[in-house]
Amino acid sequence: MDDLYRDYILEHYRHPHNFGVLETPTASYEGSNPLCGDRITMMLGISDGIVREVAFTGRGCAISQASASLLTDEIKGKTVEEVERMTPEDVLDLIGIDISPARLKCALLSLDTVAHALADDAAEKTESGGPASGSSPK
Amino acid sequence: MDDLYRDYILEHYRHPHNFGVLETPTASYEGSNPLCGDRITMMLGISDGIVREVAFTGRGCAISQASASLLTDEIKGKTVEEVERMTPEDVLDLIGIDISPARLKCALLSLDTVAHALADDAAEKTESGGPASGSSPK
Amino acid sequence: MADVVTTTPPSQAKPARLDPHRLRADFPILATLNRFGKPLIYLDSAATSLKPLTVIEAVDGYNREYSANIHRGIYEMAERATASYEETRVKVARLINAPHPREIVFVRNATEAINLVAYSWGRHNIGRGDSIVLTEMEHHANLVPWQLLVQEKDGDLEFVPVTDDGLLALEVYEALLHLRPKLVAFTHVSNMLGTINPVRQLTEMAHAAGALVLIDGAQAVPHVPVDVQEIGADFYVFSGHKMLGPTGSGALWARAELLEAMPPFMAGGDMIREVHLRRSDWNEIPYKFEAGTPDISAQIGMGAAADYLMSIGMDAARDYEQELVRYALDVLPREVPGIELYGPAAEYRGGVVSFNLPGIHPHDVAQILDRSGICVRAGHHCTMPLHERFDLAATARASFNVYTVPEEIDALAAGLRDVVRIFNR
Amino acid sequence: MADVVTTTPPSQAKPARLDPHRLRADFPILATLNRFGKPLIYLDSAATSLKPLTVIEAVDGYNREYSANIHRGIYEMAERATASYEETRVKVARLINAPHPREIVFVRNATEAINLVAYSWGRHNIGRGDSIVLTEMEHHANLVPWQLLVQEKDGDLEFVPVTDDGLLALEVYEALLHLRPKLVAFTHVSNMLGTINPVRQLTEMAHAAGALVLIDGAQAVPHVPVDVQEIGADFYVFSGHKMLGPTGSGALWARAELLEAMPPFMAGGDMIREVHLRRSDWNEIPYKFEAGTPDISAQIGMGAAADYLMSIGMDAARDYEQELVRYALDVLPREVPGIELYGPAAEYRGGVVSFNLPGIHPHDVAQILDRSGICVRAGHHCTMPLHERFDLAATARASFNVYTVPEEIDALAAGLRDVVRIFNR
Ligand SMILES: Cc1ncc(COP(=O)(O)O)c(C=O)c1O
Ligand SMILES: Cc1ncc(COP(=O)(O)O)c(C=O)c1O
Repeated sequence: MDDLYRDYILEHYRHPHNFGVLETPTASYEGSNPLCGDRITMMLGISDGIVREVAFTGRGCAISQASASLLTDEIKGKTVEEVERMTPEDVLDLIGIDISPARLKCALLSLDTVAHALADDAAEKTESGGPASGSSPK
Repeated sequence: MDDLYRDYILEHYRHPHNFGVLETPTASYEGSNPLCGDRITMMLGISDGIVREVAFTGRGCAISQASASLLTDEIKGKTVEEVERMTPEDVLDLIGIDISPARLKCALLSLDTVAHALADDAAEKTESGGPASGSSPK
Repeated sequence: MADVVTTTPPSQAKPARLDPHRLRADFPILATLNRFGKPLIYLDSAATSLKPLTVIEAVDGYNREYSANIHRGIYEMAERATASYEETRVKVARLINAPHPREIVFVRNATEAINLVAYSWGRHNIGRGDSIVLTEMEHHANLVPWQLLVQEKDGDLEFVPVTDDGLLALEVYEALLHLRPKLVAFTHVSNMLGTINPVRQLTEMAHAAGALVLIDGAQAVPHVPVDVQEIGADFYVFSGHKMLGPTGSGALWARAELLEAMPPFMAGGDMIREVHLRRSDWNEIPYKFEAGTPDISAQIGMGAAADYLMSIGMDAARDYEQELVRYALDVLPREVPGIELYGPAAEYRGGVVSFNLPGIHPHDVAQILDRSGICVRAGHHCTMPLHERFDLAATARASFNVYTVPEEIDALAAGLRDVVRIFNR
Repeated sequence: MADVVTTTPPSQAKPARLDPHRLRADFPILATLNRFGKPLIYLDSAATSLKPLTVIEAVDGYNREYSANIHRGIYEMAERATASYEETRVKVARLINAPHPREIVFVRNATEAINLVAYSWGRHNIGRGDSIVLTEMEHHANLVPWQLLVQEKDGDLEFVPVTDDGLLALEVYEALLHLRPKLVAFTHVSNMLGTINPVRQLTEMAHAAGALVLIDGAQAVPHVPVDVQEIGADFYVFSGHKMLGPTGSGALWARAELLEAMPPFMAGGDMIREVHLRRSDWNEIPYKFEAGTPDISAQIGMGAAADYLMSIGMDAARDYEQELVRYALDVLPREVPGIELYGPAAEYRGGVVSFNLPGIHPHDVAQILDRSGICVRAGHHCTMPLHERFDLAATARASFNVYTVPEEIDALAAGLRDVVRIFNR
């Protein structure tokens, strides 16, 4: 009946994958969409340029939670470079439903937050002159 | 053909009555209507509460000049109280033509300037405690 | 409120019961269908109201027939435009019983009106250590301009708390007044809780403490009788687009002495008397505050909206909307198990009902309702601090106006049951 | 101006000759008669322009079909309103070749845009002893806000003089730039003399001296091709109602870095990211500068106006209006003995002709012309210092737009002969 709220979207909303905290994330960021009060914290465990662990916490609408659940599944095991190359379209494809303009921010909050976490991480490494992790900050 | 620009209005415009200066006015005021650049200086010679002399200078449109010409004729010889009681309607009656709202300020500039001159005069007398001139400042 | 009846025009005096079904014919948009072929069920009137035909035609008429600039034109069309624009001032003054039309300053919206006061009055009257009292239920429009002002002037903000019932904590207000604030600013009707504040009492208390009072009437003017003289306010602001008028219209009312003492806010054409290269002086009020070509078409439209509201009668509008709220507060909890409602009891509130469904984000609620043609708002409704106060990330909000009918509240209840069904399937 | 052609859309590229008689059918008002049964001869386009049907219908369509608030609504009607509103930003950016739509801030009119820059940029960048260079031909809107600013900040204003021919005295400008002003602000096209200033050259000179440049495009955007990148300006402002759009619409364009560094002007809903009781932070540009419910209907109408102008092509509009001016400067002195004309030769000017009849006040001129259905403006046209410069109390002004036809200039000449006849009878 409702093509936006397909069963698998609601399933991801009710039981999001990778929901929880990482004890020692190498990168993390809290993103928010103040218009709707959505808030997501993304935690990444990166080593040798590969996203080995990922988890998120937060509250939000079905679209933003399902998108975070699907995105975290997707990036686990990918290289940082691959994740950095992900576009909004990639996320919309993952979600697989038509998102109206007013909901785009909800759908893309998770990607946006991941991107911020990676950028902060890269900046930190550059600043501290720490060991290159294979990520190429741009 | 044009009921606003009747002959007598144009006549007053071309040859305004009481146009000139008083050597020793007892009251005077420069009024202006910045919207159209009209400017009128009214000079009154008052004694024993009666407007004995009146003159004006300035530049402006036909309506404001004719109105000043007609008004100065009208108030000469009147008591200050009578002049103070004059209303915009009285001036419009004097002019005797239909004035559109946009031109009201032109038509009433002369009355407005006379009123200011009298008010200043009254205020001065009250302040200086000078001899009562019969005018009743309000 | 007996004064209102005697000081307002006859049309407002008879509190004839309002017939919403008859009124609906005046709103062309109510005849349209959404992309799913459903009729429009518009429950977002607190965000902006629908517009009756007389308003639509007032705007269109100006654009088609006499779209001249005002005040400076001598030709017929310009005189007609000037007259219509100035008539709105008279109508708006009558609607809120302002003593004189020249006390009505036209602005784009309530937000601009408050900024005008903050910049013009505020920057010249608030100094280091001076305090301004606000409330926790203010719309951002009646909060953020004062934050900027006290930051610049090193003043203080104090806040009247909101009780769990959604009312202002009057005993704390009383205590805050001991700080002898320079200004107290509060909303007449809350756009999230619906609370109708006791503005007359609040104003008297503020005046007794020596403060001036600004009232945000954005949610009041369209819904309850407003009499600025009876309230005793110093500044009263509202938006045209929430009172059946066009976007771009709005008004600040303030007592003439205040307006006269205030320096200009924006500068430019029409607000001046004389301009020289290095100095200028100002036009008389209200023009001193209306720089440049105003939104002539929108303000003319607001005049038509004021006429429309007065022809209904604001007592009738208030009574009718209170009926609607009473109905909603009765039906929704009964028909939608688990729904959480916020705000005070019906007798203290205007036509606003904010709510949440357990475990379902209001964005999802609003989106699913849209499929049934039902328009509600989801988010913080520009009242983030109030949402924080109730520990809410967001709420959904249904809000009414004179064209709202009980059947639409039934449709909302049915729509909400659908939402629950979809999420629990 | 070769760049303009390559960077603007194809519709603007072909400088097809404009057919005013065909265009006139798009303006419903041109079919109306005045109270004397005379057709409208509208020669006051510099005050405000007439509106084509597409603009009238864009406003009316919003009011009738989708009059929702924007940005915060999830339902269909709100999404449609948001989309139309944001499309205007794209259209306006294309019209003036702005690099990005987010550099377009919507305002009520050019006046508000200048005040926004004066308050937001000015109060944070102008300090004691800093100077701002203006010109003697500025509209009050581009003068008085700077007077207020330098009064507050103890800065200085300097003025580029106007030559007897109505042009800017460039050698004095050059000398003033040695004062290393922080800002230079000038009009693109004078609303009294019609002078088209060499904005690119003026901008380059200012930049070389380290100043930022604000250009008042109120009289340019409707009449000449504008390419803010080619000019190199920092701020460019204009009003929708003068460019065939509705009252209440207008835009400030500024380079993104400037907008990003500037603090907000007005505060309230929609311009914030997060609000707490005692602090807030701001939304991204351009929303940071659009507090409260904007004039949605008017800005949508301005989008339709931008489309209309681009479909004509601004090169064609400029060429056509220059023909009209040439015609007027030829016909009027020939047909109206004694007429005094102000302003530069036709090649330096847009569609504005200010004049006086000897011994007859312009108010009387305008009033008598009105009887023949001819609308001209009389007064100082919000340029009192410029009138002082030429020792004029007032002037009459005829001004054109794309719908003006040479026959109307003939009618003006005939009307002026009538005026002379009446006054000399
Ligand atoms: C050159 C110029 N600048 C600014 C303005 C002010 O425009 P608005 O009244 O639309 O703000 C005008 C309009 O009269 C103008 O001609
Ligand atoms: C209580 C209150 N105040 C102020 C405003 C601001 O109104 P506007 O956006 O028309 O300026 C609103 C509208 O949302 C409101 O509900």
